[in-house]
Amino acid sequence: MDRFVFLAAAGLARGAVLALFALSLVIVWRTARAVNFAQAAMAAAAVYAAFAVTAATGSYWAGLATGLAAGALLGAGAERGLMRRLPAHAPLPGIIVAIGLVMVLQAGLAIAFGPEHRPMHPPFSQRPFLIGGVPVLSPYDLFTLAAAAAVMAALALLFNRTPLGLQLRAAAFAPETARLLGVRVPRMATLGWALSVAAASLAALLLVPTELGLNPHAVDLLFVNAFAVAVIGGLDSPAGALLAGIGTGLLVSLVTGYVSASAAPLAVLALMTLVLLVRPGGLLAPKEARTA
Amino acid sequence: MSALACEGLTVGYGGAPVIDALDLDIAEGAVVALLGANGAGKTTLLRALTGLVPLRTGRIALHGRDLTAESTEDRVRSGLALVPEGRSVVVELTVDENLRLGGLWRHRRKALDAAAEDMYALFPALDRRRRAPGHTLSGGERQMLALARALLARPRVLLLDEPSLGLAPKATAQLLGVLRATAARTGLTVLLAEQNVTGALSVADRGVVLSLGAVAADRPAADLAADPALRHAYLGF
Amino acid sequence: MSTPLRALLLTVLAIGGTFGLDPFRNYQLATAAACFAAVAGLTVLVGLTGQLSLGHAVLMAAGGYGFASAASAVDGPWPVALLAGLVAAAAASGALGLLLGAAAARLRGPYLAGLTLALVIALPAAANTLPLGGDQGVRAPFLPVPEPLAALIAVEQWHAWLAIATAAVAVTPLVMLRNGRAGLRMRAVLDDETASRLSGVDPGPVKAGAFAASAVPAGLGGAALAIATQQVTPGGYGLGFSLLLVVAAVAGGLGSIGGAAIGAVLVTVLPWGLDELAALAPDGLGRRLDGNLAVLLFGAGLIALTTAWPGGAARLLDRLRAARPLRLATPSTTTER
Amino acid sequence: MRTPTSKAAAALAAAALALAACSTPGGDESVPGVTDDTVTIGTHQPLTGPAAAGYSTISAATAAYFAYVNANGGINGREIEYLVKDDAYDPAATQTAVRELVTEEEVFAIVNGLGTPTHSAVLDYLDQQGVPDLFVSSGSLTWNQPDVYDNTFAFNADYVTEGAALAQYAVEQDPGAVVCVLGQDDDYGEGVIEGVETVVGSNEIAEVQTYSVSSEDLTAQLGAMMAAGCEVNVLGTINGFTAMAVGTAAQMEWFPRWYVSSSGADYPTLAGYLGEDLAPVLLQGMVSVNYLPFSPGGEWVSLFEEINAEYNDGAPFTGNTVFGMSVGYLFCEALAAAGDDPTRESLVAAVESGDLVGNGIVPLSYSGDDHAAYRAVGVTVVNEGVQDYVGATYEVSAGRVTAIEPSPVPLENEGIPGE
Repeated sequence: MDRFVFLAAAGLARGAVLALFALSLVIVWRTARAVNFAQAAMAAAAVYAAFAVTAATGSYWAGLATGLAAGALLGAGAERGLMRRLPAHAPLPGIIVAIGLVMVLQAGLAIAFGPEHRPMHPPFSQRPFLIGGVPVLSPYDLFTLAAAAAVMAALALLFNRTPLGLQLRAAAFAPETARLLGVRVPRMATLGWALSVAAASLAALLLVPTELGLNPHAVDLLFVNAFAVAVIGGLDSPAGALLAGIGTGLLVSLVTGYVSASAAPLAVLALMTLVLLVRPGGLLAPKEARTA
Repeated sequence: MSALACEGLTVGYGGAPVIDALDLDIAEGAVVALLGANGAGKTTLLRALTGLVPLRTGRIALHGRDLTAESTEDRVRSGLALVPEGRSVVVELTVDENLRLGGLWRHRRKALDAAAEDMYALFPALDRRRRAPGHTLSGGERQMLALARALLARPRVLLLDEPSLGLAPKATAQLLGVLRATAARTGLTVLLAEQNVTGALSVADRGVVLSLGAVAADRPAADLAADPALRHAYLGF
Repeated sequence: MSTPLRALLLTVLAIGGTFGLDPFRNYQLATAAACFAAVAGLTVLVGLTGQLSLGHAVLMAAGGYGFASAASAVDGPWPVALLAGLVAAAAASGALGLLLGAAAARLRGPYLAGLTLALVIALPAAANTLPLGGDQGVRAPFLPVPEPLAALIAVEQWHAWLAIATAAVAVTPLVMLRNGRAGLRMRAVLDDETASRLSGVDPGPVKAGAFAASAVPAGLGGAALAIATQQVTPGGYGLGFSLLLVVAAVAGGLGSIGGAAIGAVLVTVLPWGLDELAALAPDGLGRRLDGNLAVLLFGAGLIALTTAWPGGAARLLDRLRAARPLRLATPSTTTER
Repeated sequence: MRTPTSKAAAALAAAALALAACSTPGGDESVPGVTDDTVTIGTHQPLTGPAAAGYSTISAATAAYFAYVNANGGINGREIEYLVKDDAYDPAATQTAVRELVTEEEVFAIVNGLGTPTHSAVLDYLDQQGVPDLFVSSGSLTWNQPDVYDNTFAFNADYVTEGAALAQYAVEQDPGAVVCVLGQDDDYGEGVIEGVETVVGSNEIAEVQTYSVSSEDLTAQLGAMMAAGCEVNVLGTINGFTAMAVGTAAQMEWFPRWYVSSSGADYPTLAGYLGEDLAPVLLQGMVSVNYLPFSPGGEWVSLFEEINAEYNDGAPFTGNTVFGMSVGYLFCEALAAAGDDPTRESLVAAVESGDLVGNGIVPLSYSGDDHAAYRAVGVTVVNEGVQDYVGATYEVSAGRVTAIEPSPVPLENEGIPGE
C-alpha cells in the first residue's frame, strides 16, 4: 500500500508535465491543424536559452521567463518562416518539415553546446513530504503541479472566454469563414504556434531539473509520451490531454514500480492501441469530426 | 459615387478564364441581383471580390479606395462582407459565438453586446437558440446566422452567394425581406448572386446577368423580370 | 516493357555494377538496396493512400528478426536457409503490417503517425521483454561466397548481390500491385474516401491491405540488411533510422519507385560523405561536427526540399526527361498528386 | 525507347566486366595497416547521440596518449595512426564504421571498440575477416570466447566479477546488511546481478530493480528499494544513472550505502552531474571497484595528467582519461611485443603470450585460452571528494571470490613500452 501511494504520487507529478506537453500539442493542432513533430527540439532549445540566462544572472525566474519567451519566439518563427509556406490541406509536408527542423535544431544544439548533460537545479527542494512515513510529493512536485494547473486553466480561459480565444478557435476550425469575418487567420496561426511552443517549453523547463541534465535530446521522450497522451485523449480535446496525461503518468509509474522499467513503453503502446481501437479519435473526440 | 467598382477583372484556375475582363460598377445603396446559369462565374466573381481567389488582372475599388492588393481580412475590415454559399456557420462554435465572431474587429465589448442584441431582435429564431452548437442548426437557421453575422459588422457593401439555396420558400421570403428592409434602412449596398431569379429580382433595383464570365445584360430589375427572351436565353426558364 | 522484365534488367544491371565497386562500396550498396526495399514500401503507402507511417523501421526489424531466426534454425544448404529466412521475413513483417493496417484503417493522419511512433519507441522494450536477445539482438547466419565464385568476388560483393536480388523480389510485386487494380483503388481512397465508398470501394480493407503490402517489402529489406550485417539489433532500427526512411521517401518523391531508389542511396551515402567532410575540419570542431553536421544538413535539405521543391528527386527526373526525348527505364505512372 | 535502354545495358555490362578485376579478393602480400613508419588502427566510439555524454572523451584520451608516443619516436620506429569513427551507439552505424575501417582504411586492428550492443554487431564480421579485435570497451563476457572468436580480447573486468567483488566487500563490512541491486536492463545489469548472487546466494537479493537507458527518472525504482528497507545498494548503472540514483535518494532523505560498478562510478564525472558542491557530500563513502591506476598523485596519473595537458588540450581529467590512456598503453605494449615486422598473427600471439603486464593494479590474465583482461579488482572508496583504493582486492573465478594482494605495475621508461 505504501508503495502504491508513493508510486501514485510520483506518477501524478509526471502526469502533470505530460499533460501540459500534450496540451501544447493540442493547441497547435487546434489552431493550425498541424502536429508539430519538432516540439521537443524547440522546447529543448528554449531550455538551453533558460539555462544560459540562469547561469548568467543566477536567477531561476529570469531563466524561466527567457525560456518561455524563447519558446514563443521559436514557435512564431517556425510558423512564419516555414509552415506558412506549405500548401494547406495536406498534413504531410508540415510533418516532414517539422522532422527536418528536429534534425537541424538537435544537431545545431549539439554542435553549439556539445553532447554533455548540463545539470539544472530546481528552484524548490525536491525533498518529499512524508505522510505516515511514506514519501509523497516534494515542494518542487507541488510547484510543477501548480504551474501546470495554472497554465492549463489560463489557456482554457483564453480559448473559451475571450474574444481572442474565439478568433483562435474559429481560425482553426474554419479558416476561410474566419477570414470572411475579418479574423486575421495567419496571425492566429502564428499566435497558436507561439502559445503551443511556449507551453511545451514550460513543460520541458519543469521536467529537465528532475532529469539527468540538459542535453539536445532531453525532451525527446517527453514528446513521444505526450504525443501518445494527446492521441489517447483526442487531439482536439484539452480536457482529454489532461485526463490522458494524468492517467498515462500513473500507468508508467505503476508499471515501472511493480513490473519493470522496460515494460513501461509497452504499456503505453498497449493503452494507446486499446483506446484507438475503441475510439479512433481518442477518448474525448468531438462529436462531429472535421477532416481539414 | 460608386460603392463597388471593378475594371478588367480576369480570374481563372488555369486554362480558360472563369471571369473574363469584367467591368462592374455598383452605386451606393443599390441592391443588385447577380444572375446567371450554373457555371456562369457568379461564385468566382464574389470570391475574387473578397480576395479568396487571386486575380489574374484587373482592379477592385470600394468607395474609391483600391482594394486589389489587400488581403481578405483587410477587405472585410474596410467594409466589404461576403455571406458565402452553403453552410458557412462554424459548426464547432455556438450560435452566440458565431454571431459575435462577425463583429470582433468592429466593436468594443459593450457595443458588441448591443449589436448582437440588435441582431437577435432581427432574427428571433436565433435568439431562442443562443447556446446551441452550430452543428444542431437547420439550413434556414444557418443561413440566418450567416447573414446576421455579416450584418453585425455593419458592412458598407454586402455580397451574398445563393442565400436561398436549399431553403423553404417561406424562409427565403423572410430572409430576402430582412435584407431589403436593412438595405433600405441603412443604405447598405447589396450584390446578391442568386439562382432564384424571381426572388432576387423582387428585392433588387438592378439585375446583372453573367454568361461565360462576362456581363451579358445589365438593366433595371423590373425590366429584366419582364423580358422573356432574355430570361430564356441566359437564365434557362 | 513489362514490369518483371524491366525489374530483371535493372537487377542484372545493378549486379553488374557491383564489379565496379570496392568491398566497402559494395557493403554500402547492399545497405542501400535494403533501404530501397523499405523506402519503396513506404513511398507507395504514403503516396498512394496518404497514410504516414513513422514505424517502417520496426517493420524492417520484424523482417530482420524473422530472417535471422528462421535462417539460423534451418539446417541445410545455404539456398534453403536463405529461402526460409526470406519467407519468414515476409511473413513476420506482413503479419505485423496487417495488424497495424487494421488499426490504420480506422485512424486519421496524425493518430496513425502517433501509433507508429509509439511502436518505434517500444521496439527496444519489446526486444528486452520478448525472446529477441535484448539490446544485443540476434545473429543472422553468415552466408559465405559459394565455392565456384569464391575466387572471383569478395564476400561484400556477394552480399550485395543477395541484397539486390532480395530488394528486386520485394519491390517488383509492389510495382505490379501499384500499377494494377489495387493501385487504382488505393488512389481512389486517397482522393476521396466518401466518393470511393459510393463507388463500391470500401476504404477500410484497401487501407489495411496497402499497409500490409507496404510492410512486406520493408520486412524483406530488413532481411537484406541482416544478410549484409549478420545481426539484428533494436538499436539499429530506432527512431532516427525510421525518420531517415521517411526522408528518403520524400527526397525521392512520394509514390515514385525510382525516387525511392535515389532516396535510399542518398541516405546511405550522404551521411558517410558528410562525416568524411567533417573529419577535414580542425580537431575540436571536427569532433563536434562529426555526425552532427550530416544530420544538420539533412534536416536543412529536407526543409528546403519540402518548401521549395515538393515533388522530390522524381519530379526533377521527370522534368529532365521532358526536356529530352530519351526515356530512362523507370516506372511510367505519375508520381504526383 | 527500348533500344537505347538495351544499348546502355550492354555498355554497362561491358564496363562492369572490364572493372571486375578491381573488386576481386586476394593477391596482396603486405600486412594491412602497417608500413615502414606507421601502424594504422581504428575504433568505433559514440561521439554523438545519447551515449556521447558519458563516453566520447575516452577515444580523445587514447588519441592523446598515441600522440605522446608518436612524439617520442613511436613503437619500433612506427607512428600509430588512430582512426576514430562515430557510431552514435547505434549498432547499424557500427557495422558501417567498422567495415569502412577494415576495407577502406585497411586498419591493422580494431582497438577498444565501445559498447556491448554495438560491438556485438561486428564481432562475427571481424572474426571472418581475421582482424585483431583488441581490448573491447565493455564488461560483457561475450568477448572472452577464444574458441569462437580467436582474435577478440576484452579490456574491462567483466560485470559478473565486479558485482561479486562489490557484494563480497559489502558482506565483509556488514554481514547482516540488506543487499539490493539496481541494474540497467541489459547484460550490464544482469551481469552485476549475477555477480551479487554468487556471493549472497541466488534469489537472496532483497530487491532487484531495473531501468532502461531511455528512462527519464528513477523515482519509482528508488521508492521501491527504499520501501524494501535496502541498506546496501549495488548499482549496475552508467555514470548518469548513478548520479540520478544517488540524487533521487537524497531528495527522499534516504542515504543508503552505494556500491557501484566501475562503469558508473567515476568520481569526476559524477561530480559533473551532481554539481561540485553536492558531490563530496552525497558521494561520501561510495564504494566501487577498479583495476586501473587512477590513485590521485600516483605516478601513472601524474604522467597521464601531463599527456592530457599537452596532447588533449587540457580536457577535464576523469576516469575516462585514465581508461583511454591505459588502453593506449596496453596496445603499445602488445605492438612492441609483436616484433619488428608485426603481423596480425604476431599481434594476437603477443597478447596471448601472457607476457603483457599493462598498467593495472592487478595482473592481466590474457592467455591462449583466456581472453579476459582482468579477473581481479580492487575496492575503492570516496573520502572527502577523493576516490582511492583501500587495499581490499578480490579475484573472482569459477564463482568463487578470494581476497588477494594488489600488485600495481610500476611506471617504466616514461610510460612508453619498448622491447
